[in-house]
Amino acid sequence: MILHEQKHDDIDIVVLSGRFIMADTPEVRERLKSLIDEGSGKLIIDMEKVTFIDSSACAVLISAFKNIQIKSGRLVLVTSPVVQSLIELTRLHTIFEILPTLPTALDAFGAN
Amino acid sequence: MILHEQKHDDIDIVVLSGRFIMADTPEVRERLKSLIDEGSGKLIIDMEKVTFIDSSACAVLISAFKNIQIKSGRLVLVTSPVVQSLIELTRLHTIFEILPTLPTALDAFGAN
Amino acid sequence: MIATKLKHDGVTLKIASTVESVSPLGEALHALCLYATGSECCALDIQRAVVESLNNVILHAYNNQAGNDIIVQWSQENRFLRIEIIDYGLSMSSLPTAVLPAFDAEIGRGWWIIHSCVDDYYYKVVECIERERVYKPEGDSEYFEDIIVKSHSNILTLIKQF
Amino acid sequence: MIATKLKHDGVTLKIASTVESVSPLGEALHALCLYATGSECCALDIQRAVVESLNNVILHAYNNQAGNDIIVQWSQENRFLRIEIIDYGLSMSSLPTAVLPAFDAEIGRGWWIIHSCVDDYYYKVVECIERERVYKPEGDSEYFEDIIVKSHSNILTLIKQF
Ligand SMILES: Nc1ncnc2c1ncn2[C@@H]1O[C@H](COP(=O)(O)OP(=O)(O)O)[C@@H](O)[C@H]1O
Ligand SMILES: Nc1ncnc2c1ncn2[C@@H]1O[C@H](COP(=O)(O)OP(=O)(O)O)[C@@H](O)[C@H]1O
Repeated sequence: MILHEQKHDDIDIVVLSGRFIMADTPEVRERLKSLIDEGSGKLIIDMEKVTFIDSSACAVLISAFKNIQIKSGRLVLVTSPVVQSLIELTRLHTIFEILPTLPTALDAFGAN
Repeated sequence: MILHEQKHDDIDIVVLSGRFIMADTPEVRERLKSLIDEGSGKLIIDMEKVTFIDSSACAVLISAFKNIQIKSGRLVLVTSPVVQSLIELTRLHTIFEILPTLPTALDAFGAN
Repeated sequence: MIATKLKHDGVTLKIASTVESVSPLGEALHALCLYATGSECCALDIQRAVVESLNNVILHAYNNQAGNDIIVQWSQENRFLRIEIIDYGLSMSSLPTAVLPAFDAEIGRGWWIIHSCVDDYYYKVVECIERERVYKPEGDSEYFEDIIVKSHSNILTLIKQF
Repeated sequence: MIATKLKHDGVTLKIASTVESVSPLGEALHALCLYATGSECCALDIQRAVVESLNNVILHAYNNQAGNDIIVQWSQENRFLRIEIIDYGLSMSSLPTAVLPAFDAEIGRGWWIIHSCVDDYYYKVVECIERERVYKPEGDSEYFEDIIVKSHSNILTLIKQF
């Protein structure tokens, strides 16, 4: 998988692409943790280009969600159909804020 | 693979789709032989939907070509990019008459 | 219309018990299932169940130690795909229940995914046993029996209809 | 930008020596190569070379007899893919020359395709030999040697750069 970081005003954006599975979790978990620690509390994880995801990768998303809640921040996920269907299968769509595209996610943060 | 036969006036059309490799050659060879034996000498083999082809399948095409030549008939091939590139790699495009689509192949026989 | 036979011979795939091996195996298996069924959805379901199963084998059966083998046997019978995931590590003595954990739990979703993505599954522990019968001169036809498990394998079979 | 490591562990695939096994193996291998390289063209080239190699093993090494094993080992090292096709049948004693036959010939294109679709290839016959040294009392340290080939394997290695 490929992890790409960008910033829009004070919003951190992490763009993931390719397969996101157990082999990738240490690096992604680490990156998300330090971004959340140092960031403004606004984070978008863009998985529109993720082609496969497993339960261990979902655990990384949950971990990020919990870390950002401690900081009273906000996490928005952008999902591909493959990611979305696994999130729904594991009922995680009831806790995550999910938007269909990066622009709508940016809108949600009031970015222009 | 799937083999489908149709007729347009006196032109026999064999539509192949899927993978066309050694496992499929006995059946296709047999079908082509009896079509040529019983047909009018006008034959189109439509491989636009063939996704993979090997040298043993090319041998079946050569065999059909030789059989139809004996009858002074005419064989036209319609190829997918994957089929076309193997035919070119093995230089068989110098002996086969190849057209890009079924309608142009029918045109070549003067069908309307 | 002639469709050449739907039944294919199986394919056996072998990888090392490392997390890096899971992706190539997942992709290969997806292609096999897509080829056999023509259904992207079915291939995705199976890939999901298999990736979770492989993660479990790597983490739990092999305790994250590399250098062990995992074998995946893929086969098709009529409109069923059968996938066997074989390891030689720690055996389970009962299956985990397929329930979702608390929303914020970071583990425990694998078995639920396996359970949800296939039509049927079962787990088998196969032991290769050496049975020794020792006859001693005193004691007529009586003997001492000793049983030693020489090797074992764990097989998780996943069945998917299409 | 972080790209997690490009090197993957290998995957070993095993099929029976039947023509029906070639398609599933071809599809699985294509997926592995596409996954590793991202190049449809490279995956197609490799699939072509491997399918011709498998045809040859089935026809020539195993003389069309089912019930034998063919092993395909897929691995990646940096920007090279290495595919080994292993059989236990008849060994070649020299490689066929990679030339095209007459236009109307119905055989003899396989090796040309293999040759054209990969960057490098070689063929290896590995023999497992039992060497026996028999020492007899008469004759000091002299001995009789006997060599028996117990088993062998033929390995066609295909290398493709991407
Ligand atoms: N192949 C296996 N070998 C041994 N134990 C296993 C295996 N698969 C699952 N388990 C056990 O079942 C539990 C539930 O598995 P799972 O739902 O996949 O969650 P997780 O792996 O995230 O803990 C695991 O924690 C483990 O104790
Ligand atoms: N794996 C093999 N084992 C034994 N002989 C082989 C093998 N591969 C190729 N050959 C020999 O090389 C020849 C050329 O092979 P190829 O170009 O694939 O053509 P074809 O298989 O159509 O005859 C074969 O006819 C066969 O004699």
